[in-house]
Amino acid sequence: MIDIAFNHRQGAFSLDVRMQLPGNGVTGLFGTSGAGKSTVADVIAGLIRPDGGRIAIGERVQFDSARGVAVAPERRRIGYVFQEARLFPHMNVRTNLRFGARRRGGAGPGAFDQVVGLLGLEPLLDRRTRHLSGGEAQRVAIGRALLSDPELLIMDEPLSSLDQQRRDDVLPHLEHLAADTGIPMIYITHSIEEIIRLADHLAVMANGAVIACGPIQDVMARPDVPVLNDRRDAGTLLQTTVAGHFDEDHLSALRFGEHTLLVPRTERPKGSPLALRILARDVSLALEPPQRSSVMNVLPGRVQGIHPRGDGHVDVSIDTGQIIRARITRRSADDLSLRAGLHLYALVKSVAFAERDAFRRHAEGDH
Amino acid sequence: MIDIAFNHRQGAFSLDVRMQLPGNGVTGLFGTSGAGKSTVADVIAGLIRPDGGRIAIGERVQFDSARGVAVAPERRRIGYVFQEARLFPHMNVRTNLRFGARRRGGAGPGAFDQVVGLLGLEPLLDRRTRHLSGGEAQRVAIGRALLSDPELLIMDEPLSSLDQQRRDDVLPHLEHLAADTGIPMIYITHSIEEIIRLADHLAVMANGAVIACGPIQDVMARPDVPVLNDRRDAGTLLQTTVAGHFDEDHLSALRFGEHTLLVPRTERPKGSPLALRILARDVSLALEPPQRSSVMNVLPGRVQGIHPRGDGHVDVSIDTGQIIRARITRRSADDLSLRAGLHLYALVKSVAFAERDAFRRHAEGDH
Amino acid sequence: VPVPLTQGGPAAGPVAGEEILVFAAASTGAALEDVAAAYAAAGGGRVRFSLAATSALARQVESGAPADLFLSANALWMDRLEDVGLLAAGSRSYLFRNQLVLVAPQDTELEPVTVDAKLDLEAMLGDGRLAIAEPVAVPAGIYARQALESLGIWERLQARTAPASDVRHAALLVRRHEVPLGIIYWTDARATPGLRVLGTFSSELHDPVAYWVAQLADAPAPAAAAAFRAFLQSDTARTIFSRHGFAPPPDAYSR
Amino acid sequence: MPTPAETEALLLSLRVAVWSVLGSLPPAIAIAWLLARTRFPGHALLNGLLHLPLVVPPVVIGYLLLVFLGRRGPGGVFLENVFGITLGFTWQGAAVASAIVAFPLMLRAIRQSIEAVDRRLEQAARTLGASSANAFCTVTLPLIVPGVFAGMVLSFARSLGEFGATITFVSSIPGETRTLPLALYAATQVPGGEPQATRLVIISVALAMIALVGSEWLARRTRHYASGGP
Amino acid sequence: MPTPAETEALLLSLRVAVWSVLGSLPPAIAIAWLLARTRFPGHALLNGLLHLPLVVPPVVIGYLLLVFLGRRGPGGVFLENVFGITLGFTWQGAAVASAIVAFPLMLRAIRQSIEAVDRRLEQAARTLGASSANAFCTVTLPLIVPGVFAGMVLSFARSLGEFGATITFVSSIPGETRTLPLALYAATQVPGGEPQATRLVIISVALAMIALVGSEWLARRTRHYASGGP
Ligand SMILES: Nc1ncnc2c1ncn2[C@@H]1O[C@H](COP(=O)(O)OP(=O)(O)OP(=O)(O)O)[C@@H](O)[C@H]1O
Ligand SMILES: Nc1ncnc2c1ncn2[C@@H]1O[C@H](COP(=O)(O)OP(=O)(O)OP(=O)(O)O)[C@@H](O)[C@H]1O
Ligand SMILES: [Mg+2]
Ligand SMILES: [Mg+2]
Repeated sequence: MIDIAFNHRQGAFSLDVRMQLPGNGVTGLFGTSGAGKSTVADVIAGLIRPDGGRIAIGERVQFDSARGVAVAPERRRIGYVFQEARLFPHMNVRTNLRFGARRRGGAGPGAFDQVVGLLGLEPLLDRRTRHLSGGEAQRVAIGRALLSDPELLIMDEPLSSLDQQRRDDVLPHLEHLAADTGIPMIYITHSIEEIIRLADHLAVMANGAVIACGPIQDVMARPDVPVLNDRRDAGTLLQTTVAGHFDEDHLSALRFGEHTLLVPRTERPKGSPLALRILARDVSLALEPPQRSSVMNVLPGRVQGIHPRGDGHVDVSIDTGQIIRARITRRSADDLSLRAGLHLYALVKSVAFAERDAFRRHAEGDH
Repeated sequence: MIDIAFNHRQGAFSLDVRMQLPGNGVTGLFGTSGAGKSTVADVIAGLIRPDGGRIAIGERVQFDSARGVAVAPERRRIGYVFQEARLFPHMNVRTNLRFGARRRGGAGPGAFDQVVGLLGLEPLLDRRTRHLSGGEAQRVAIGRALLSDPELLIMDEPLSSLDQQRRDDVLPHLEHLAADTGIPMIYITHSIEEIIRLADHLAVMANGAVIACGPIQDVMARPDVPVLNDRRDAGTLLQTTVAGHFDEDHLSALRFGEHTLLVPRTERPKGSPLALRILARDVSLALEPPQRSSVMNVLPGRVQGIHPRGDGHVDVSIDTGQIIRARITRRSADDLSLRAGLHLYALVKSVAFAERDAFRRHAEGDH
Repeated sequence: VPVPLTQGGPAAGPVAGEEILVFAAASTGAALEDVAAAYAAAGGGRVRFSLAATSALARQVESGAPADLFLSANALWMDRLEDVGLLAAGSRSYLFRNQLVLVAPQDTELEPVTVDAKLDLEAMLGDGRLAIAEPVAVPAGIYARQALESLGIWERLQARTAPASDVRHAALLVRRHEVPLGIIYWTDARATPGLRVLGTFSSELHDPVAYWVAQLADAPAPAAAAAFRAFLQSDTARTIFSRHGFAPPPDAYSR
Repeated sequence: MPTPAETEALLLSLRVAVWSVLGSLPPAIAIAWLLARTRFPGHALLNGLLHLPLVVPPVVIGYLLLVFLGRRGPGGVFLENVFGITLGFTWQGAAVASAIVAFPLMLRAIRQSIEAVDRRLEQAARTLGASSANAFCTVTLPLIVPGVFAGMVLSFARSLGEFGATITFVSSIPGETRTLPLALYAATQVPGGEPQATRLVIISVALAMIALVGSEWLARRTRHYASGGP
Repeated sequence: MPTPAETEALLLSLRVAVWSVLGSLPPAIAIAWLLARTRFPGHALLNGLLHLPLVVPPVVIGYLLLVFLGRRGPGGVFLENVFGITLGFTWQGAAVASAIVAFPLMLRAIRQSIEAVDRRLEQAARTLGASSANAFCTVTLPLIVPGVFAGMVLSFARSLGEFGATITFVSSIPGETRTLPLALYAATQVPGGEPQATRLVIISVALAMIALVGSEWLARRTRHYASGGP
């Protein structure tokens, strides 16, 4: 359990932050530019001493203004990937990577090679850091924090300067890191995709305060968090089990309840649980199952609720055993005479899942 | 016409860049991290003097190693928004913004207020730049370059540290800027969305060389540019005309050829041209038109080509008068017995267009 | 007063082997080096000289400098050391003396003059200044001031002086034509190129320009020191000194 | 209370030091920029030469000044004929001597702070239409204000303590060139001058401490300002 | 060719300057860090005090050293009894005098370069497990190498030129404390010593130029290195 409660004033900006995060898994910290996310990270890492409050990670109290406790940053064992890479300009990439590892006695040679391979740092190892491109530098910074054997990892928009390909390379490692090592992670980002992909828990900040905090499904479902609901990538998470693979077609079958879904081939073995993200925008509705169509996933269900949105769209919640959300035009909703309780079919293209962030493992800490 | 041809070596990295860009509109410069994009920008701006080559913007030769020409950066009239904001730390935001305006005699008070309003800089004007958050700083940097009255604007990932909301605020201004002022713009980004939204022209870089350069439709359609085709947001652009609006439904009708498409309400007046982006992943195929479904856009057409991809998907080009691409699973393709010349229906949800970057104006320079 | 000795008896001639350190006014350095060479040639031990301003050396002696002999360019500092008991009793002697002269640059248009009450230095200076050593602190300056006071022209001339850091500096100012006239020691005037001596100040006009030598009470090598001190007063040494322009002490002080 | 002679020396020292600092500031900034931002043949040599005043004992510098800027020196003749300026035996000459002795200190401090300024800021300024010189004046210069202050303070302090070059070049004329260190020198030369010398040292130290503590305070304010405080 | 006496003075000057620089380096770095990175009451005062050797004429410093660290001074007696070190009239004493006179220069240079290091790098080091001291040694220190070099060169050059404090504190004993500037002084004090003086000036200047140009070269290499060259 990570317990954060502090207030702090810097210049004209004041923060009053209160949140409890689980002691494992990934917590996304989401908010607009200038909301105070980086400041929160600095406070947790011990780089900013807040005006007052208490910060505890598990049993360890890192800061408590009432009791005069303020653990030094180097003794907090918090890996911190900064918004700017902050590489040491007098060391080459290898020495930067080893900096934390050497001090924390963590990460053996195996770990080093693994991180280097994963982040594609091999060709950079003997380079000086100054002329690395923005993306290269950030990859090194991520590697450096990963290798410092932290008990909590804070990442402040670590991928914002990476291209899609590198992002896709790095993300799985971040996932594994959180799940396999049990190291809790606070992941600051502007990207809901990254949040969805990585986070179990979500905290949303605005104007120096936490306006929502909780398990990701709960927070994402809250109608009072504008920053999440205005997004076109709103959607729901389905808990499924891998039912089998069709190797020749590059497809896998997932089961949930009575239903089978065909999705692009996943690596997860048969029988393993898989969380699947379905974007509301990808779901069509039909009163009859389609004939001779390329759409392979047809899920019968009934309308649970209809949520009109301001822009001529409605979000329809379909109960198929688990809730799926469909975003369609109001005109379609009218044409189909949708109403609560109506039986219908939710249609989802398999290709809609061909996004690497559509799948999530079930981590221990999952809700 | 912007004519760029140079070779340059820095450390172990060498560039050999050759490209011709139109003298108006926006050219996207796309490429993986470390491809050399920022270096190209520095060379064009005159901050790096390449080993050899020639750079001309319109009539003006900025650099010509053969003739010993190398115009000083301040005389090139190139606005440059850097990857890092590079704000002047000893000036407040207002003075930063005015820096270029004062020197270039451009941008009157009206322009100043306009840029400030657009970028949401009003509350920051009297702030010092040091403690601006990453996003705030970058907005100021964009404003500063906009106000320096440039003849060519180079933006090096200007939005990568902005959140979605700010991005959406800033993007339209960048569009207008390019179209209304006729200032050509080179826009470096990792985001294909931003490219699609802004660029008329596209240059793709890899390993210090330009591997593709031309009008955006042409380049995006090329099968030999992996960096574009591996993306899940691959798609095509349709040239349409606004046929009418349905205000009560928040819908607009677009025509192209025989077809009508219903899309979320656009601001463009009836009769005006509109380029519409359709992602391959959003298109389903059916041999019969669907009945009683929420899908409102059903476009009859015939299969023009089938392009298998490595991942169990196929991209199907449908000739509906203009080409639409559909990405479906191979199994679906087999089930439907797709073959060139087959008549079928392409289905697209209206909601699929509810993305702000689905629409593009026709700018003068459009192809 | 017996000379305190820690080893050996009173030395009659050069004593070989032991090296001694002599603190000496910097202006006597060249002459002393020659004397030391002669001393060595006569079988004496090595002599090293620490050359600095008399004032600096005297203070160092006060703070326990490991010197054997002290050669002062004026009496004031010697008196002071004697007063505080730092000198070996009875070891102080008048070594040689010097003389003040009026000098001008070599190419001066001024004629040689007799330095007496009729001397019109102001006229000779024109709009230039008179270079002297610092008239309150530096011995050569003090003597020059005394001389001008004796001539009754100090009051008027005081504002026209260019007080230099030492005699060498005063000589330099003249030589570089910064000033038309200067008052310096004869030893400097005779050996400095580019100077012409216009007149000599009689020694009655000021305190004697006396150079004293004394052995220090705490001399590390008293026997060798005594030997060299004796050699300094030998005829050999006197010859060398006069070659460097130093005059022998008045008869009253001679051995 | 200082005696009139002490007050005279104090005010003179101040005047000489202030003019020495102000006079050497523009060339120091220009040369510091040259050394920090450009590379040319003889770069290291020029840098070496500019440090010589530090290495060569001040008396030698005074001597060289006398040779070049004295009445018969080529520079002295030039200044006299063209500008009617005489440096010999004047406080202006003392200021020149101090300035030269202190120059390397000012130069180093300014150069070092120029080197610490991120060139990318100058680049940004140039893309915004500022010439190289303008970028220097409007971006680099404000950012090095703390370094310039540091240089000025060093050079001011060194000027206050300057003795050898001054006395050699312009003598020790009361009211004109006898600054505090020169007055101090006179006091140390006679037996029993210690109390007088002590007084003068105390005056020097007090003056310097005021200047140093004040400048530190000022530098902190400026640094604060230059680095973006409110 | 230098005469044996000149060679002696040259080698002695070198020895004194090198030890003076090396000896003052650790305290200079420590105090520079203190002044650059911490705030405490008396900060400005300490800073002011440390600049005093610049302001007070060297002769006065030499005199104070004589009084405190001389053979009869309290510090001198202490050093003699406890460590068996004698500073009075030894080359070690000359090194101490030089070090004190040059200390403000070294301190300023190092402090300025510490202030130029981005504290965020130290923060990053601390989150990686480095204590404040370790972060300083492994991150800040390597980054300020150019500044430290600058400080060392300044201080070396100043030491080579040191005259007043040295001659006052440790006299001018050939082979022990008569460094180049002191030999130069001795030469200028005797009529006809000018050629000898000129030779000594040339030797001093040559030595200094070698040191300065060499250090510039070294500094450039280090700067290059510290800022990420290949
Ligand atoms: N030291 C400081 N003094 C004064 N104000 C500060 C300071 N540091 C940050 N701020 C202000 O505090 C607010 C929060 O900054 P912070 O960097 O935490 O935002 P953020 O949420 O990380 O934004 P972004 O996503 O753009 O990085 C901003 O308005 C910023 O200008
Ligand atoms: N001054 C330099 N010396 C040596 N190598 C350099 C220098 N500047 C850049 N490089 C190298 O040149 C390559 C191109 O760098 P550049 O910054 O142009 O890439 P980029 O395409 O902008 O990458 P990103 O998208 O990550 O910003 C990189 O491999 C970088 O390490
Ligand atoms: Mg931030
Ligand atoms: Mg780049």
